[in-house]
Order: sequence, then structure tokens, then C-alpha cells
Amino acid sequence: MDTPVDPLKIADRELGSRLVLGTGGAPSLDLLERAVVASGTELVTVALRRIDPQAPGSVLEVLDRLGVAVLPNTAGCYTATEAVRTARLAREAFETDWVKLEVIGDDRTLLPDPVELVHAAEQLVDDGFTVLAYTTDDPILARRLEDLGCAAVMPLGSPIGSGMGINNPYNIALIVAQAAVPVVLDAGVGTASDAALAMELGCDAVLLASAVTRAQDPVAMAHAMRHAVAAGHLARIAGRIPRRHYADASTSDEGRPDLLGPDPL
Amino acid sequence: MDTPVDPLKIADRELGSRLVLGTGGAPSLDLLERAVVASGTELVTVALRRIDPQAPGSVLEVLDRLGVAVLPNTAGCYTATEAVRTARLAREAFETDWVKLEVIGDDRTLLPDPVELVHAAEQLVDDGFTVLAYTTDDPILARRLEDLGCAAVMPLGSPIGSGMGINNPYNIALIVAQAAVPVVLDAGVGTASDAALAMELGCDAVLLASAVTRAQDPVAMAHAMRHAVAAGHLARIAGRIPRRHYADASTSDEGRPDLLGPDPL
Amino acid sequence: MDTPVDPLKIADRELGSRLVLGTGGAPSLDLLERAVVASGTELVTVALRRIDPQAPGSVLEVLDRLGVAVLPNTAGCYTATEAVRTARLAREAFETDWVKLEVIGDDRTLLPDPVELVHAAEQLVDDGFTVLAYTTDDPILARRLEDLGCAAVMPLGSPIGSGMGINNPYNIALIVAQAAVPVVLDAGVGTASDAALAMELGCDAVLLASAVTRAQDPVAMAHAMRHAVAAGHLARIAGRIPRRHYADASTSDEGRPDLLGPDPL
Amino acid sequence: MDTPVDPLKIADRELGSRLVLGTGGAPSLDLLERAVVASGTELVTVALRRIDPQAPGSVLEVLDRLGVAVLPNTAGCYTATEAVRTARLAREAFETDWVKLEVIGDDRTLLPDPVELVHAAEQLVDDGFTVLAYTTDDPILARRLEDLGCAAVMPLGSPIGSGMGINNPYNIALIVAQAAVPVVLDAGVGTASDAALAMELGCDAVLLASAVTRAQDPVAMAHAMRHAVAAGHLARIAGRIPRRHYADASTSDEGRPDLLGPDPL
Amino acid sequence: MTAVTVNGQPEDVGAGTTVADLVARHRPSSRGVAVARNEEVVPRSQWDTTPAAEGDRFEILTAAQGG
Amino acid sequence: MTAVTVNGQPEDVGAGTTVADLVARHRPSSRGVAVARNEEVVPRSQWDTTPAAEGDRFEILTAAQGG
Amino acid sequence: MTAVTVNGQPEDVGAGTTVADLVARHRPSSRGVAVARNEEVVPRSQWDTTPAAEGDRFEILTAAQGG
Amino acid sequence: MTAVTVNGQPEDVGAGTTVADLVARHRPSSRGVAVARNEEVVPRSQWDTTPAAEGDRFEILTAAQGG
Repeated sequence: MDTPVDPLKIADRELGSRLVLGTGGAPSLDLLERAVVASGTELVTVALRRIDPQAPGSVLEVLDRLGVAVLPNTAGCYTATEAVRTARLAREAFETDWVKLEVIGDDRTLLPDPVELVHAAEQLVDDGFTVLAYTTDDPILARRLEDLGCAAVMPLGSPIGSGMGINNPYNIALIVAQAAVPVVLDAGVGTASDAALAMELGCDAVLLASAVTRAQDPVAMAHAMRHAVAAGHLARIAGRIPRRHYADASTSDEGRPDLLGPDPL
Repeated sequence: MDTPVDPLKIADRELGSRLVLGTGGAPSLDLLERAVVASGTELVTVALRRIDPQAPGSVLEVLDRLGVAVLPNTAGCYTATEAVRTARLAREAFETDWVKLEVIGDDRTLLPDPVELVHAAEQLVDDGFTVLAYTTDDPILARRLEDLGCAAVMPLGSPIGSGMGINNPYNIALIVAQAAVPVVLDAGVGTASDAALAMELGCDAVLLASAVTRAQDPVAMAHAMRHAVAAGHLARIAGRIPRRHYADASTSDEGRPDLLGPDPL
Repeated sequence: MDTPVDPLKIADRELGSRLVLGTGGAPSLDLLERAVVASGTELVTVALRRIDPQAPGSVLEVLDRLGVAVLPNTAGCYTATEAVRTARLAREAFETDWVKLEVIGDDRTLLPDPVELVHAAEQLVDDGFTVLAYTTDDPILARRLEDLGCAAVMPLGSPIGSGMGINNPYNIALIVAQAAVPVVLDAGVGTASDAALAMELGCDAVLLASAVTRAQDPVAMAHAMRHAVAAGHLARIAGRIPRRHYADASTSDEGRPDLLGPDPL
Repeated sequence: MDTPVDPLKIADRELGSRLVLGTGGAPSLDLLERAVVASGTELVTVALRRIDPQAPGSVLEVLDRLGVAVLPNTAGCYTATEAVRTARLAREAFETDWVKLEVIGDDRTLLPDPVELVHAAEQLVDDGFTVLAYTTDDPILARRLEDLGCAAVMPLGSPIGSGMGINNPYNIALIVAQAAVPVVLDAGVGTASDAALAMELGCDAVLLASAVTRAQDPVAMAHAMRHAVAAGHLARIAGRIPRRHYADASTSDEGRPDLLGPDPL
Repeated sequence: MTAVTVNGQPEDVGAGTTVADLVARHRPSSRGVAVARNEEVVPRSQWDTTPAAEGDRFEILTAAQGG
Repeated sequence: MTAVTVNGQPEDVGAGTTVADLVARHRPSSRGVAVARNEEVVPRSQWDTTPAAEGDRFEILTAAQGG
Repeated sequence: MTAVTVNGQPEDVGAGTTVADLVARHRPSSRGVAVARNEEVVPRSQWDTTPAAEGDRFEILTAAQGG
Repeated sequence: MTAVTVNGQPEDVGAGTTVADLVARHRPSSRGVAVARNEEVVPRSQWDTTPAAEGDRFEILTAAQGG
């Protein structure tokens, strides 16, 4: 049932999978490894944190072994200054100029701060980074990020880890309609149908972490998400039927037999 | 990416696919054949109509060739009498005692008539049929159909061919919670995420026709639906994360570096 | 701000208010009395129960004093037999042939049993009752109840006391579109916007109990519901603007000044 | 049925109505006048445009006659520069330092541009204006606008004139939860239940134009909106019942008679 | 004495007791009251003439709060 | 000749014509075919022995695409 | 004569024409009117003392319906 | 000895200690490691030649799970 899917192209890299997996929240490196494999992803996010002498094994070794690309994030940064510094350190650590730019404005909602985000994106683009910007579902902000050189815009469906799905599909569709760079739905996915919906709205990929890593069975959910992204992408390509207000018989009345007989007199 | 899915059991038959495909609306037998293959289905509905000397080929030949089982429907019947007669003729024609029982109350919405439906189901169960009952999303009616011996209850998501998806997920979840026989979401599916949602709600299978046969590219949509049903089923099994009102960081703050330095005096 | 609203006519009775209030769940007769007044209702439901020597005061005295009409219900009946007997006793007790017919199929959801409901309605109509039938949101069932002589059909928005609002607005709109008798949204209303929506969908009235009687401040909520029903009814009459996919400026660009001046060379 | 509602306070002005009416789109000054009266509003928006010698009468005369306050907007401005200049001209024209600040980023969606909006708000606050900022439903942006001194934040429900209602109630609730200044739902309201919902989410007021001015009967819809805002506000205050997954009987089973008699042997 | 059941409770009543007597015994006013005898309604007009017989099941009902 | 109705159309058939004959006349193969005579199914096993009688209404049915 | 632009249209005004004169020429009442000269607001208090100079761009604005 | 801060903890290092030395002290392999000195990145190519000075704040960072 493997489907040859048209590859996703971000900047100059082609990816065979339209699912980007975050590693946060996985209960163990072993489960993470199996989830990455089950998901089929080729691009996986990591954070940059102080070295921990106690840490048993390393997420980087797992990703190296699996041969998937690393996408460093700037999670936890509240200002453009911090985010830019974090991105530069990540470039040094992981030898990649790709970065998932995340500048948040609030520790309860982890929602992006649009003003700091724009400042950070400008600096990182100037500095030669390939910026994948985690953003709100604001179409004007998304366009601004694209205009200043981001390689992908990554609007949220709902807050990180909330599992609420896509709170405003209309805005996601607006972003898709106007974007010339890839649109990656990032944050909020709770279950498979959310990921499928994102792709049906025209997103080019889905980025998710908690939905898989915190599921009761992360490996089964990774598998589910692989199918869901393929399902939504194929459905978008296939061209769905319109919504109708009334029914439209799938069985024709043509040739329907008369099984009631003549009316009794 | 093929997943070994636990088989679906209806009455005493095991099915390797949880997608049941209706054949109505396909633009040609060739496209239908390719869509059936792409969908992976093992059970396909047909209607019973007057023989048509002009008909080029036959849907039955296609299904025979593909080795999928035939599920006759009673589409177009408004009364229990018609439906029972149609089921008996179908049993004779297709040598199966399985029937998708459909008794409608209205030609604009094609919604089931609960009273006639119950009467027809009683007679067909008595007559030895394996009855898969197309019904509304009314949990009390679904239980009554199960209690009188139906082998599966098939609540609608929304009217046939409408593509509105599942109008009342709450009722579908209630039906699933109480049913001891398989629940098949039947009618209303418009696109992949609808099918995934049905499975996430706990349905055992999805039956759809127009969503595939009337899509712009039926074969691609059949493929999408195969993925969607697998995605939703796996997600249900995997155990999704709860919906939260606030964010839940997928990246921990633990070990976050200080990149702002000391406050200037 | 009082609005002269076209009166509601059920059977041969005209009602100046389109809100029907249930009395169940009120914390005290005093609060109930004030809520009835605040709601502006002219029709109030009561149940029939064994006399209770300990009962402090009587709901009937309150309603008599306020001069509102009594609508007995058959709450708690699971069979047509019980419901018919209850209705006959209520007619004797309250000297009214009006009855809110309620035949439930399940004690967790309190959803109507369509088959028993139809049987009971037939008998009560034959017996000269003015039957207001509490029913599911099934349009075919609603039409059947109308056809057999019910004076009003009262589809539920969601289960009694659940406060979920209207789970399937599409079905309510279908019922309204086909009905020649008044349609009263009964059950499920949680807050004011639910009641307004019911009226916007074209319902002729709203019946609610818990939303008012179990609110933290029943009197304020009764007031809110009075406004909400008027709001929804007026909005339906006023003819709302269509939903558009894009914006439609409310401020015209015509005459917009040039405040940027000539482009600098 | 007039309800003494706690007044709305914006900056140092108390308003007896929680409905702010926009004047754009009214088919005639006469209908506008009657709609303003029916709505009960005390604050009405106007735009600033080149004088039109052909104009029959003036919106300002109407508002003067009705004694309602004027809230000038900066509709049509794409940059902070234009918006600030427009606000200064409006202050001169209408002798008010109140302004509805609107800086848009796109002529199809008329969505606010967050970056230009912040710049304009900073300048106008510095310049002594009482700024009511029309903004997206982004909670971080709303907080920033409040922090820099806006007197009210006015998040959109959906694009201006779209009538889609509130696309993301979750974000509106977040904005309300954190705001210390009044929150006015501005843009997108299509019908009465939308306005009621806005108030139930905790908004302090609703601003709408097209929903009334472009309704088939603007005066009736103005009346509907007056009720809707009161309904939603009262419901918020009254404290709605929680949503439950199952039913909660409004009629108690206590004292239910036995009307089936003893089981026959 | 005649043994009957009233609202699910056993009760002994004097010979010749009518429905009207029974109601009066339980309720000062008969406004809003209905009576079932062996699951069938006894119209108010027949209360005076309907005697309680051995083993009769009576339900004496009135309004309660209800949705 | 015997006048019958087949799928809503009048048709004259020779005396002694059976259901099996009728089906063969309309359809090369009988796979997937069912027959109703006066609204009641005629089991395949009785096709050879069921004659067409004057005024009979026959429905000869087979599979069509359906949802 | 002095050549200026008023609301996007060229207009010749006499020497010494003030903003107050300009407004009066286009509008009987000055209630609800604001004037921009070269994109900057001219306060009402300065209308009498602000002359129109060659090439000035004036915007004379008032209330219109708006959302 | 030179007093510096490493990942928020005070640490005394010998004179002439370089960033490379510091990293080696805390981590067997330098794969996936980045270093900030006083909030600015120290490129890997300069680790050998960048000495730790009194009061320097170092952050030695590597990959952690993150969304």
C-alpha cells in the first residue's frame, strides 16, 4: 500500500515524507527510535540544551543511526536575541543552517510573538539560515515571513501539545492560497484526522511531536500519522466531491423494479 | 507501509480491509475496477436493477474478477415490503444472504425511515438474512436494530452523497459505546479526514461510494481512503493525547541555556 | 426594548412568548417563580408524581398565581403504555388535553425511543390530546409525527440537561423546512447563543429547563433566554447577510484621501 | 423587558449599550437612523473621506441628531503612516481623540497587519489618542497592544463583512482571560447568535456593521442584535450549566408512579 | 377493613371507602390531583362513586417540577 | 400466445414458456440474475418448472452499480 | 493665481487664499471637516492663518459611512 | 586558576585552558556540541585558540529532545 508520493521540496532539499517529527516528550530513546521508523519521516526536530552528564544515550546518536536529517529548533526563546543566538549555536552543533524558528510570547500558550518573530527571521535570513518559521495562523504575518525570505511558513493549528487540532481551518486555507513557499502545519495536531485535514487544506507537510510521543502507544500513532498525511495529501490531489445540502443518490433509480405490484382496487 | 490490521469480523466473515466500497456513481467500469483495487476493499455493494441489454459489460464481472465479496443493497425502497422483496431477489441473484438494508423515507435526503426499517429488519432476520442495516445516527434505533438481530449497524454521517462528513460525532460515539455488533459509518463521507474521524470515534469500518466514485480522480481518492481508514483505526488503537485547554511544551525547559547574559546595570 | 413579536400559535392557542420553560431542577419554588417571571414565558411544563406530604408548597400554586399555562409531560416513561396512561392522568389532574409526550429509550441519554413514541402519539391523538412530541432530530420521524396529528414537533438539540447545544443544526433546519406544524427546539440548550441559534434555524419556539434552573443565577439566565429567543427570532425575520469566503469592506474606498503624498524621487 | 445592564467603561467614558455600530453599507441615511435607534447603541463608527458635493445629507448630522458618540476609524490604511495621519485628521474633524485604529494588510481579506498596527498604536498612544485597536485574534498581539496603552482591544471573529461569525472562539477566550482593558469583538458577526456567543466568551462589547446594514431588514436586525448582546452578556453573568457528556434529567424520577402494574404470571 | 396499596405502600381502609375518601385522606385540596386505580385513570367525576376493593392499587398523583 | 409484462413492458410469449425460457431470451448468461413473478421471487431451482401465465408481471433483475 | 491640488483635482486659487477660504469654497459648514496640507493636518485654529502656496496638496475630508 | 561559569555553575580552570579543553572535560565526544562564551557562539574552528578568561560565562550545549 506504499504510495509513490510527489516529494516535498523545502529550500533545495527534497524529502520523501511529508511528516516532520518532533522528538520532545518521548518516554524513551528506544520508543522514539521505533516511532521515527514507523512514521517514515526524513526530518526530525531537536532542541539545544546544556549537556547532561547523566543522560543515558543521546537523541543525536539515534537520528544519526536512522539517517534522518536534523532540524534544530529555538524552543523556549522569548526574544529575537535569544532565538538568533540559539540558532547560531545550533548551526555550530549540528552543522546545518536549517532552523525551526520559534519565538514565543507566553509560557501558558507558547504562542508565537509576531513582532519578535519577524525581527528574528530577518536576522537569520540575513545570516544565511534556511528559516522554517513557526508562526500563528495569521495570513498577513505568514506572508511577511515569506516576503523576508523564510524557506517555509509553519502556522499552528492550536497551541503546542494541546491536541485541539486545527482551530481555524479558514486561516490555514488562506495561508496556503497565497504562499509560494511550503506551508507546514505545526502544533496542535491531536490525532490522525487532524493531520489528514491539514493536508486536505493544502498544507505541504505536517510537523507534530506530542501527538505521537505522548500517545499511549507512540509507535502505533506514528504509523497512524504516516497514513494520515498520505491520506490527506492524496485526497487533496484527488479532488474531493463538493458538499451538498441535500442527498445525491449513489444508486441510480434507473431500472428500479416495481415490487409493489398494481394498486389494489 | 502496509500495516497488519486486526481483521474486521461481521457475522462469521473476516475481512482484511475496514473499507466497504459502494459502486454507484463510477464514471466507467474501468475506473471502478482500478478504484476497487486501489482501495484494498474486500466487500463491495451493488444494487439490483432491471437487466439492460445495452449495458457494456457488467459490474458483477468486474467484482468476480477481483475476487471481492458482493453486498447487495435495497437502495430506492420506501417500504419494508419492497425492501424485503428486493433482498430476497438479491439473495437469489448473488447467492449471498448478506444484505445492506436501506429503507428510505424521503427522496431529497434519502434518510432512513426508522419505522419501516425496523419492520424490514425483523422480517429479514427471521428469514435468515445477514442484515447490515443502514440507519440514522439515533442510538436508540441502532440498539433496537442490534437487539432484533442485525449483524451490523451502519449509521449515517450525513445524507448519502452529500459529502458533509459526520454531522453529529457525539451520536456516532454513543452508538459505538453501546454496540456489541460492528458499527460501520455509512453515508456522508466527503474526504479522507471524514473517514479517519469515523474510525477514531470507534467505528469498525467505513462504507462509502460517492466520495471515491465521484471524486475528480477516483483512483487517487480510493487510495486516500485506504490510508485514511488505516490511519483512523491505528489512531484509535494508539490512544490519542487528551485535548488540553493550554499548551503543553513538547520541548522541556530543563537545561535551557542562558543566552541573554547578566542584566546590565 | 420590548419588541412586539408575532405570536406563536400551537393548535388553537396563541402564545405571546416563544420560550417554553421547564420547571425541573429549580433550587426553590421562589427562584422558580422569579425565573418564570424573568423569562416572560406563558407556557410551563410540569411532571406528574406521587403526592408528597412533606412537600413545602406546590409548583402548581406558583403557576396558577403567575397565570401561565401548564404543559404536563410524560417524563420517565419508557413505553407507549406508560406514556398514554400518564397523559390521561395529567389531563385529569390539570384539566388540559395538552401534553408534552416523552417516551425515552435509555436512562443515560434520555433519548426518545422512536418506535414507542410513534405508538404513543397515535393513541393520544386518537384520544383527543393536543400532542407536543419530544423527538430526536430525525426529519423522517418528525414528519411521521406531524402526519399522524401531533400539534408540534419538538426535536432535541442534544440530550436533556447536557448543555451541549444543537449537535446537528442541519437536521433541525431540515425539520423546519418541511414542517407545517410548529417546531420547538427541546432539550440540550446550554446558554443563550444556543437558543438564538435554534430560532435562527427557523424553530418557532424553544423549550428549556436545566439551562435556566441549574444556572448559577437562574433569574439572570431566564432573562438572558428571553432576550436570546427574541434575538434569534428577529434575526431570522430580518434576513441575515450571506457567509462570504472573503471580506466585504463595510467602509467604502470611494473618496479615500491620499495621505502618503507623491513618491519621492 | 429592558434590562438594567452594568455599563461598559472604555477609557473614562461609560456606555449604556454594549453594542457599537458601524455605519458602512447602510442603504440610506433614513434606514441607518432607524437602525441606530433600534440597536440602542451609544457609539457609532464613521470613516473619513473626501467631501462629496453631491452627497445627500450627512451621516454626521444623523448621529448628532441622535446624540450618539462618534468613533472615527482609519479604514483603508495599509501603513502606520497613513493610519496616524488619518487619526489626526479625524481628531480635528470630529473633535474626539477616540479612534478605531485599523491598519490592514490585504485588500481581499482586510485582515490587520500586526507589525504596522503596533507601530501605529505606539504613535497614537504617544500622541494622546484613546486607541481602540482592531486586531487579529492573536492573544500575544492583543496583549502587546494593551501593554503599549490601547484603551480597548478589538479582535476579529472573521474577516470584515464575511458573516462567518467567530472562527476561533478559543483565541477570543484567551484574549478575554488575560486582558485588563475592554475586549470588543469586531468584524465577522453575521447574525444574532454570533453576537451572543461573543459576549458569552466574555467580550465586553460587540462592534458590527454589515450584519445590520446589509441585512434584508436592517432595522429588525439592529433590534435582534440589541437583544443578542444583552442575552450573551446576561448569560455570561448568570453562569451557564456545564457541558455534560450524558443526559441529566430535568425531571426527577422521585415519586414516579407505577403505571404498568404487576408483571403478569 | 379493605387492604389496598396507595402509591406503593400498603394501606387498610374502612369498608365503603371511595376514591374521594382516599384522596381527602392524603391531600387537603384535590386541585391538581389525579388518581389511577389498577393503572387506569379514575375520572374526577367518578371519585365519589368508585369504591376501594380488596387488593386495589391506587396512585394518587399531582404536579412536580419537571422539564 | 400468452401476454405478460417483463420489466414493465408488454411481451407475448409462446404457450408453455417457462421462467428459464424468459431469462434466456433476455440474457445470454443467468449468472447474477433474479426473477420476480407477480412481485414474488422465483427461486432459480424453479425456473424450469414455472410457466408464464396470462397477465403475469415479471421482473428480470441483475446487478447495477449502487452505493 | 496659485496652483494647488484639492482632493486630487488641480485648482487655481487667488493669492492670499487661506485654508479657511478653501474650505468655505467647498463646503457651506465646517462642522465635521478636517484639512490636510501636504499630508499633514492643519489644525482648525490655524485655518485662518495658513495660506495656500504654489503646489500645495490639500485634502478636505469629512465623515462618510464606515464600519 | 581562572574562575569561570559553565552552564550556570562556577568552575575553576587552570591558566591557559581553552574552549577545546573545557569541552573535553565535560563531554567525551564533541559531536553535536556547541559553545557560547559570554552569550556569543565560539565557532568550532576557534575552540583550540580561544582561552577561558576570568569571569567568562560558558554554555556547552547539545541536542535534547524537542518539538
